[in-house]
Amino acid sequence: MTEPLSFEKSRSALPPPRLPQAGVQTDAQLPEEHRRRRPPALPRLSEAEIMRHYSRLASMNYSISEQFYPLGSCTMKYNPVANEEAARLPGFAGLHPYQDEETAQGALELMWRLERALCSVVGVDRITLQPAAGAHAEWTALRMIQAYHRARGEDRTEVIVPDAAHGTNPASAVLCGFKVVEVRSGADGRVDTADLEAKLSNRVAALMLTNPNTLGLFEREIAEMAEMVHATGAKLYYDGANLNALMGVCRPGDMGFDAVHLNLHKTFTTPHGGGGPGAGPVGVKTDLVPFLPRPTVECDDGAFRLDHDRPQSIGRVRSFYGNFGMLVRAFTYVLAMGGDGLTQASRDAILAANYLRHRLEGVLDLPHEGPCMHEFVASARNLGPHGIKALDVAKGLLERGYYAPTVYFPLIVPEAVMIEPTETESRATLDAFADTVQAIVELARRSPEDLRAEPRSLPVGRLDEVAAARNPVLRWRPNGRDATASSPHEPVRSDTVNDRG
Amino acid sequence: MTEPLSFEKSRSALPPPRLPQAGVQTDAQLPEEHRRRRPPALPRLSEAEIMRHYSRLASMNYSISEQFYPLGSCTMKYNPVANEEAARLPGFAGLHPYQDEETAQGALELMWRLERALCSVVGVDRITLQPAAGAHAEWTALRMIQAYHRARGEDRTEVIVPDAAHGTNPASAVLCGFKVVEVRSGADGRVDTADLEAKLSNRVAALMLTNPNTLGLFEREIAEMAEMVHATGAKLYYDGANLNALMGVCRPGDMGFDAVHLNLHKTFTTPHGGGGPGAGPVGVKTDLVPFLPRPTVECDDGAFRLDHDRPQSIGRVRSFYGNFGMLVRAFTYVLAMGGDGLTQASRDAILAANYLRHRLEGVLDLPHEGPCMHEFVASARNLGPHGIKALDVAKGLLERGYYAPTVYFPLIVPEAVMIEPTETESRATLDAFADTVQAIVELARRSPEDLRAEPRSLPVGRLDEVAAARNPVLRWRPNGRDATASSPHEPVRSDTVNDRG
Amino acid sequence: MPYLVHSTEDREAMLEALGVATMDDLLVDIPPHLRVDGIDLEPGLSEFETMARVRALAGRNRVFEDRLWFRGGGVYQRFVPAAVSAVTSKPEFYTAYTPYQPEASQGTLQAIFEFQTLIAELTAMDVANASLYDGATALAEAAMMAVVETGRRHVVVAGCLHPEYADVLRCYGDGRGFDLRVGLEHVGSDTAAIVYQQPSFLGLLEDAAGLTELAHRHGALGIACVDPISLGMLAPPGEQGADIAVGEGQQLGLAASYGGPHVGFIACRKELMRRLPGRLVGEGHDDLGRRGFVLTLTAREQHIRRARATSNICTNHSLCALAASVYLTYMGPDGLRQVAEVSYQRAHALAERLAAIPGFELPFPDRQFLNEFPVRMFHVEHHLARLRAAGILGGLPVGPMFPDRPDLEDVAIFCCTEVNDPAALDLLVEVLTASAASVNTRSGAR
Amino acid sequence: MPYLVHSTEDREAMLEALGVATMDDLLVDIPPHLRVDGIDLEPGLSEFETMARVRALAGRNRVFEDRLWFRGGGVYQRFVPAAVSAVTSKPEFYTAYTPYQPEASQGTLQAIFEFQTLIAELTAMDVANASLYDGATALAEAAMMAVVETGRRHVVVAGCLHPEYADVLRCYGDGRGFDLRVGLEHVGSDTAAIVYQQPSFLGLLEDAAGLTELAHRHGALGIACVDPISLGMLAPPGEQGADIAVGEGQQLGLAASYGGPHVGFIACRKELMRRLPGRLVGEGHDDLGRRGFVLTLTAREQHIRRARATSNICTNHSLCALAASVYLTYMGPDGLRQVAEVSYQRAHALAERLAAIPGFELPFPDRQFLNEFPVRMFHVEHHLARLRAAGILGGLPVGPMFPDRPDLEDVAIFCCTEVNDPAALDLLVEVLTASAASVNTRSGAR
Ligand SMILES: Cc1ncc(COP(=O)(O)O)c(C=O)c1O
Ligand SMILES: Cc1ncc(COP(=O)(O)O)c(C=O)c1O
Repeated sequence: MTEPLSFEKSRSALPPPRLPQAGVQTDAQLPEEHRRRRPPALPRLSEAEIMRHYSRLASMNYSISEQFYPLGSCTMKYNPVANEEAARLPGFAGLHPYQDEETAQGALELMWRLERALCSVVGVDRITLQPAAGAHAEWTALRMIQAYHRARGEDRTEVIVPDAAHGTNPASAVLCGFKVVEVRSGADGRVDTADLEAKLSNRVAALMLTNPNTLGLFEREIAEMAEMVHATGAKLYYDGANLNALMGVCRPGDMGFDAVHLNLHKTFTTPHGGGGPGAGPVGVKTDLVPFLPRPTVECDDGAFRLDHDRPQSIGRVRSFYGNFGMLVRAFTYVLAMGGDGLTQASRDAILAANYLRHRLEGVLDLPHEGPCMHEFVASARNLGPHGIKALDVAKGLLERGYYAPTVYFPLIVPEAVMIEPTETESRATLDAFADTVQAIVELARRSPEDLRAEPRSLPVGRLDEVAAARNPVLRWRPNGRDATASSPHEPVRSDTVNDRG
Repeated sequence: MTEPLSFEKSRSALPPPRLPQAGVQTDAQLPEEHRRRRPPALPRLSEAEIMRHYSRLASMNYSISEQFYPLGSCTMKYNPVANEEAARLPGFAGLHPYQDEETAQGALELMWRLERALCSVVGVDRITLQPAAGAHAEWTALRMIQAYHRARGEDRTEVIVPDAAHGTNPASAVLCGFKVVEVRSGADGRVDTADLEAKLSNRVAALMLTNPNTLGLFEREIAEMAEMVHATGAKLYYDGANLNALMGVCRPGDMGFDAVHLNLHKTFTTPHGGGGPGAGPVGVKTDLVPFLPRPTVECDDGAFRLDHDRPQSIGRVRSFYGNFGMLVRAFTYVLAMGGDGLTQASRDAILAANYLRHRLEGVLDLPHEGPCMHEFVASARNLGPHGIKALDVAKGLLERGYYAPTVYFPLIVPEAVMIEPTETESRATLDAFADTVQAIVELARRSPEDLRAEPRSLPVGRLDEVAAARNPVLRWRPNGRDATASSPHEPVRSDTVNDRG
Repeated sequence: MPYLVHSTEDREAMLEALGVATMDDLLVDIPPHLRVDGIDLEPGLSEFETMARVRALAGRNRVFEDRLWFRGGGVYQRFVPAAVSAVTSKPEFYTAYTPYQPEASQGTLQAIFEFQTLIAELTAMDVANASLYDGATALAEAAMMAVVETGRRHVVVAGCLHPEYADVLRCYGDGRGFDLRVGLEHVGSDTAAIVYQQPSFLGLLEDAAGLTELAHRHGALGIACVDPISLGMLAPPGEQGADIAVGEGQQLGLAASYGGPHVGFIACRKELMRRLPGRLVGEGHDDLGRRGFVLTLTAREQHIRRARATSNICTNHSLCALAASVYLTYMGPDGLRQVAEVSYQRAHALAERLAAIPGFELPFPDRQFLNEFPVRMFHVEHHLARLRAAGILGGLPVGPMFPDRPDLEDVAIFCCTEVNDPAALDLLVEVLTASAASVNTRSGAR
Repeated sequence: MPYLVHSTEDREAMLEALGVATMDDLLVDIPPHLRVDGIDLEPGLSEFETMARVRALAGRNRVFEDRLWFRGGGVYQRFVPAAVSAVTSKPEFYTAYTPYQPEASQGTLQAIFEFQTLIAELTAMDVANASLYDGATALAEAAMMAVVETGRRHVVVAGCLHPEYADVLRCYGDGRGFDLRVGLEHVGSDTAAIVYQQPSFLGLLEDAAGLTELAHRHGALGIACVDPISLGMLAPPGEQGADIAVGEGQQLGLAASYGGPHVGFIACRKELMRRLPGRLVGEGHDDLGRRGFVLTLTAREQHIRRARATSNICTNHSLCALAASVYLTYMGPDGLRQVAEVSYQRAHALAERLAAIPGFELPFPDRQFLNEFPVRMFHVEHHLARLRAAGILGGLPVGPMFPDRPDLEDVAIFCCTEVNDPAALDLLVEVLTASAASVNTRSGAR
C-alpha cells in the first residue's frame, strides 16, 4: 500500500475552505510591487481527503504506541496519555509568551518546580529549560563552559570526546568553535584513562561524557576522571541521553559533572514526535550558574518572575523560554511518578536490559562483559560468514513487527546492534523479541538470501539510499520531477551504512 | 498479526493503578452479607500494556478514516473532526442531566435550535431528540402512532412493511405489539400499489416506508400512497436511513409522511463508533405532537426549559434527553454546512451513486433501471456460473483495501451488492473502486478458487460463522474455555448469509 | 463547501460521463410538485465561526468543578483515566461501522468480546451482550425477555426504582403489552419478573437474595439493575440468584454529557442466552485455525429474523462499551474495589457529618447504603441554592420525582466518589451548616 | 506504580534468570560512594491527583479569549482547523522516532517530504529542510551557512529584527566566531550576509529586493526571515533574490503554548543545498521500483560526519512541521491568501481607527505594513492595563526591548488576524478611546 503525495491528489478547481470575511471598511491595498506574483503551488484538497491522506500515512509508521521500539540510545518508553491532556489544557496551550508575568504565574511556577525536581534527580544547582533538544543542550552547555573560561581570561580551544560518543557531541563542539580531540575506549568498552591523561592539557575546555556510556556500561573510574579533568581547569560535561539508568541510583552531579543535560524526550516520556520536538534542559554547578541563558525563572515570596538581568549570561539560545509544552508533559510525568516511581523506573530499565542481554547470549555476539546498565550493544559479526550484516537483522525485525535497534552505532563496535528495552516493556514482550531475534539468526544461517530480501510485507522494501543521495529529489515539483532527478533506479546496496542513535 | 485478549496478558501479581485514598474518618463497614465473595476476574495490566493492546486492535479495523466504506444503507460519510472537538467541550461534556435549567441554557438552546433546523430539512412540526438510534426511533414513532389511534378509541393492530424493508422495521413493529403485514415490491423495485391497496384496512395503524427505497429508487407514487394510507385512517412513517438523498431536494413531510425519523449517525455525520452510539430524532406532524416523548424543549422569551407536563405523551423512551453528545456533533455539522451545504451534499451523493453505478455497468448485474438516488443495488448473480457469490466479491474488496458494500440485503434481490458512495468520496476514489470491482470480476472468471480463498492478507481469513454459532463462545473464561465450546473447527461455508444494512 | 470534495469540474465530468446535462436529469423520478430548492436555513459558516457559535452555547452552561459534584441520581462524576479517551478517540474505532465484515473488523470485534467478558465477570453472570442504549432501555429489554420466557404479562418492581427507568419500562410495556406493578404485594403466579435496583434509586441496599428467591418461588425471573462500580465490593447479582442483570455504564469512563451517550449492559444466565437482545460477538476460527471474532447467534436478530427477532436493536452503543472496557481494564479488580471503597467511606463520613447538622436527618437510618444516600433537609431548595452559589452541585432533590411519597418531601440524595476530596467534603459541610443555621434562625428551630 | 509494567514476581523471575539475587548485583560497577537511594522528591500521585495539581497550575494562568488577542511579536493567535490536532494527536505520528528505518517510517518520511515541498513553494526557494527548532535558531543556522559559504565573519542586520532573534544570532556568533552588526552602513567586503526580517519586527515592509541586491553586490548572501502567512499575498523571498529564507512556523497551526514548541523552517537555493543543517528527506525506490522516501544527504549530518557535519541537529521539530503541513494543505493557495488578506484589511481598518484617537499616532505613517503595526500611545502601560481589565490582550509595548531607540518609547505593536472579528475591533477601539480620554483629561491634551 502506498499513498500518493498530497500534491498529486490536488485538483486546481477545488474551492478553498470557508474562512471568515474581513467585515471591515478600509481603502488600504498592498502596493503591486509587494504583491506575490505566482501563488504557491500548495495542494487543493478537501478536509475529507486530507484526513484520509494523513490517516493512511500514519498507518505506515511503526511507533511506540504499537510496536516494541528497542532503539538503543533513544529511550523509547511508553508516553503517558495524561501528559498529552495536560499540555492541551487551555491554561497552558493558550498562553502568549509575552503575557504579563502576573497573568502567567502558573506557567512560571511549573517551570520553577520542574527545575527544582530535575535538580534533585541529577544533583546540580540550577537548570535552564531553554534548549530544544539534546544537541542544542550540548551546545548550550559548551557555550556556558566557553563563557566561563573566557570570563577567567582563558581561551581554551579544545573539547575532548570519546570515540564512542554520539555524533552530536563533536558536532556541537565544532559549532561552538572548538577543536575536537578524540579519546579512545579501552578493550573493556570504557574510556581509556591513560589516553585521557595524554589528551588533557590547559587547552582543553571540557570533556564530554555520557555515563553509562554508549555501550551501556558504567564508567567505573568516573570520579578519577573528574579529578583529572578538574585538575587541568577543564569542565566535565554530561550527555544526558543515558540518564534513564540512573534516576535514584546515582547522580551525575555527585560524580563530578559540572554541566548536565537531560533529554526530556527520552528519560521523561515526552513523545518523540517522529523527530521532535524534544526538550533539553541543562543543569550546572554553581561555577557555571552566572552563565546560564536568560531569562531564568525566580521565585520571590511566592511570586514567580522571569529574570532577564543576568549580566554574565551567554544570552539566549532560542526564542522565549523553551519548549514549554514539553515541559508541561515532563512535569506531569514527574508528579505521577514521584521520587519512588522514577527510582523504580531506572531499576526496571536496568533489569530489562540485563534480562534481554541474557536472552540473547549465544544468539548475537556480546563483545563486552556485563552487567550492563539500561542498554547494551550486541554485534551481528557472528553472522558475517553467512553474508549477513547488522542491517539485515534490523530489516528482519521490521518484517516481524518490531522496530529495529540502533545499528552501526557506536562506531567502535563492528556490526553494532544497540538495544535499549526501557522499563515499560513487559517480560512477555522481551521474551517474544528475543525469540524473534533467534528466529532471524536461524534464518540467517539457513537461507541468508531470504533474510536479505526482507522486509517484504511493509509499504516498501529496502530503498536504494545511495541512488537517492546521488540524485537527491527533495521535493515535488508542479511540472514533473525535480531537475536533479534523472538516473534510473539501481538495486539496493545491502551494506548501506545506517549508523544513527 | 493477532493480538491476545487482555485477559490472556493479565498477571495476577501486578499492583493496581495508583488511586486516591479516602482520607476521611468513619467507622462504617459494609456488612459481610453484602460483600462480594469472589472478585471479578478483570485483567490486571499496566497502562502501557493497555494502550498498546488497544492500539493494535485499532489497527485491525477498517474505518471511514482510512478506507472507502461503500456500505449501502449506512451512509458512511466523512466525520468532521470539528464535531468531535465540539462534543468534548467541558461546557457540554461536563453537564449533569439534573442540573437546574438556569445552569444549562446553552444545552437546551442547542437542542431547541437543532430541532428547528431538522424540522426545516424534513418538513415536520416538532421533533423529539430522545431516541438513541434508528431502530429506537422507529419504535418511538410507532408508539406515538399507537397512542394516537388509542386516543381516538381505535385499536389498530397491524403495521404494513415492504418486503424490501430493513429488518428493524418489522422488528420494531412487533416490539410495539403490532402484527406485521408485508407489502410486495413490483418488478421496477418500487412498492406494488395494488398489493398495498389490498393490504390496507382499518386494522392498519401505519405503513412504514423509506424513500428513496431500499433499492435506492425514488417511490414515484409516494403522494398517491400517502393518500391511500390516510384514507384508511392509518399513518405514514418514514424510515430516515435514506434521507441523505433528499436534503434540499424534497421533504418527507411534503410527501405526506406523518412521522419521520432521522439517523444523525448517517445523514448528519455523527460517527458510527463501530456500532453506535447514534441518535434517532423523530419528527411528527401536528396530529402526533401531543404524543411526543417527554420532556420536550421549549423556549419562552429567550429562556429555555424542559416541558414535562405533556399529559398525552407516550412517556419516556430512555433516560434523560437523548444522546446529547451526538446532538452537539450534528448541530455543529448543520451550522458548518448551512442550507446551501446540505443541499449540495445530497445532490453530490446522488451524483456519486449514479456515477459509480454507471462505472459498474457490465461489470455487475444492475437489476433495476436508473437513475438511482444516493445508492443502488447491484447483483453478483452474473458470477453464479463461476461459483462466485456476492460474499466473494465482498471479501475480494476487503483484500484490496476497501470495506465491502452491504451484501444480501435487500432480500428481494438475489446476491445483492448494495453500494452507497456518499458525497465525501472523490472521483478518484470512485474510479479506483470501480476498477477494483472490475479486477475482482475478472479474477472471478479467471480463477474463482483464488477469489474464494480471499482475504489472505488481513489479520484473519474467513471465519467459520456456522461453527461459531453452533457452539457459541461469547466470553473468555478464567479457567479454560467457555463450557459450550467443544467442537473442532470446520471449514468456512462460503454461502454464509451476511445480510445487514 | 465544508466536507464536500468535488470541484465544479468534477461534477461536470461526472454528469458528462452519465450522458446527462444537469443534476435535474438525475431527479426525474421525483414528482415536480414535491421538489424544493434548498432548505430554509442560514448558509454555512466557516469552521472558525461555527466553533465560535458552538463555544458560545457551551459557555452558556455552568460547569461545576468535578470535585464539587455531590449529585448523582444515575449519572456520576468519577475519575476517568486519560487512557479512556485516548482509545475512544482513535478514528479506527470511532469511524468504523458495526463489524459486519469480521476480517476487516477484528479490532472492534475483539473489543466487544472483551466487553462481554468484563460485564459477565463484573455481574458474575454467564453471558453479556455487546451493549444497549442505556440502563433504562436495558431494563426494559430484560423485562421483555422475562415476559417472553415466562409467557406472563406483569412485571413487579421492588424497592425504589429510578423514576425515569420506571417511565421507560411503562412505555415499553404499553407497546409490547405488559404492565408494571410497584410493590411486592403484587407478586403472584402471573408475575413475569421481579425487578429491583441495587442500590436503590435512593442509594439504599435491597435484600437482593431474598428478592430473587421470592421471584423463583413464583416461577418468575429475578432482574437486577445494578451499579457497575458498586460491584467492586458489593455482592454481584450472579451471587444472589438473579437471572438477568442490567445496568448503566456511564460511571465506567463516560462523561456526564447532559445525559448521553452512555451505555446499557445486559447479562444473563446461560439458559436465557438465545433470548438476549442486540449484538453478540463470539469466537471463531478461519481455515488456518487462527482465532478470530465474529457477530454470532444472529438468528436472534432483526436483520435475519425480522418480525421474529428477539429485539429491534441494530446500532447500539459500541464506542461507549469500548470506553467501559478500557476503564475496567485500567482499574483491574483491585482498582475497582478501591474506587468503590473510597466512595463508600467518603459517603459514610459525609452522612455522619450531615446528620449532625441541626435540622438535617437521615430518613432511613437503619438501611445500609454505599456511596449515595438520602438526607432530609427542611427547605431543601434553599440549601441547594446556597450550595450552587458556592460553586457546589449539591444533592438531588427527589421529592418532586415522587409526588405520592410524602416521606420523600424535603429529601435530597447526595453522593460521594473518589473525586470528592476531603477538602470538598469540608466545604460542603461548611456551606450547609451555615445555610441550616440561617434557615433555623429565620424559621425557628425544628 | 504508574507507567511501570512489572509485578514483583516478574522482577524476581528476571533476576533469577540472570542468576543474581538482588538488583544490587546488577549495579556492581557503580562505586558505592556514588550510589544514592532514591530521589529527594515527594512520592508519586495517582493520575487523578496529578491532573488536579496540573490543572490548578493551568488555572493560575489567565487565558485571553482568542478574538481579543491583539498581541503578536512573533507569536500569533490564528484559526487552527480541527484537522491539525486530529492529525498530530495520532500516536502513530507522535510516538514514532526520527525515521531511521524507512520501511517502517514511510508515514513520517512522506509527511516531511511534503513539508519540504510546501515550504519551498511558500518561500519560492528550491529546497527546504525537515524543520528546525524555531525561527530564531533557523536564522542562526542560516547565518552560519553564509559564514561557511563565504568564508567571512560578519553578519549585517538590516531593519528592525526581532530582538530575541538578534540575541540568539549573537549567542551563536559568540561560539562559532562571527559577529552581528546592525545597520547597512556595516556592509562591506567582509560581510557574509545581510539578514532582514520581512515584515520587520515592528510590522513594516522592507525593500527586500533592494537588500538582496545590495548583498549580492558585496559578494554576500541575502537571508530573509519571513512570516509564512504573509506569503499568501506578499512577494516571497525567492522572488526577491534571497539566497536563504527562514522563518517561524507557529502561525501554521500551532498553539502559542507560552512560546513553544513551535517550528523553524529553512529553505535555500539549490546551490546551497549541501550546506543545509539538519534532516532532509528524499525520494527513493525499492528493488520493485516502488517509490518511497528516505533520510538523505546524510553525509552532511552529525551521525555520519561528526565533527565535520554542517550542524549538530539531530532531534528537530518534526511533529510541529506536520502540523504546519496539515494547516497549509487545509488552506491551499486561495485559503492562505484569504487569511493574509483578511488580516491585512482588519489591521489597516484598525490602524486608521487607532490613529484617530486623540493622543495616539502611527509613528511610521509612510511605511507599508501587513497585519501588525506600531502605535505610539502616551502612557502605553496605562492603556494596556485598561485593555487587560477589559479582557483584551493589547499590543506589545516595544520600548523596553529597544532601550537605545527613543523613537520607540511609548510604542506598542498591534496585530490583527482572522480571529479578531469586527466586534472585537470595536471593543478594542472603545476601550482605548475611553482610556485615552481619561489620560488626556488627567494629563492635559498632548
Ligand atoms: C547519546 C546521545 N547524545 C545526544 C543525542 C542528541 O539528542 P537530540 O536528538 O535530542 O538532539 C542523542 C540522541 O539520539 C543521543 O543518543
Ligand atoms: C433502512 C434502515 N432502517 C433502519 C436502520 C436502523 O438504524 P439503527 O442502526 O440506527 O438502529 C438502518 C440501519 O442500518 C437502515 O439502514
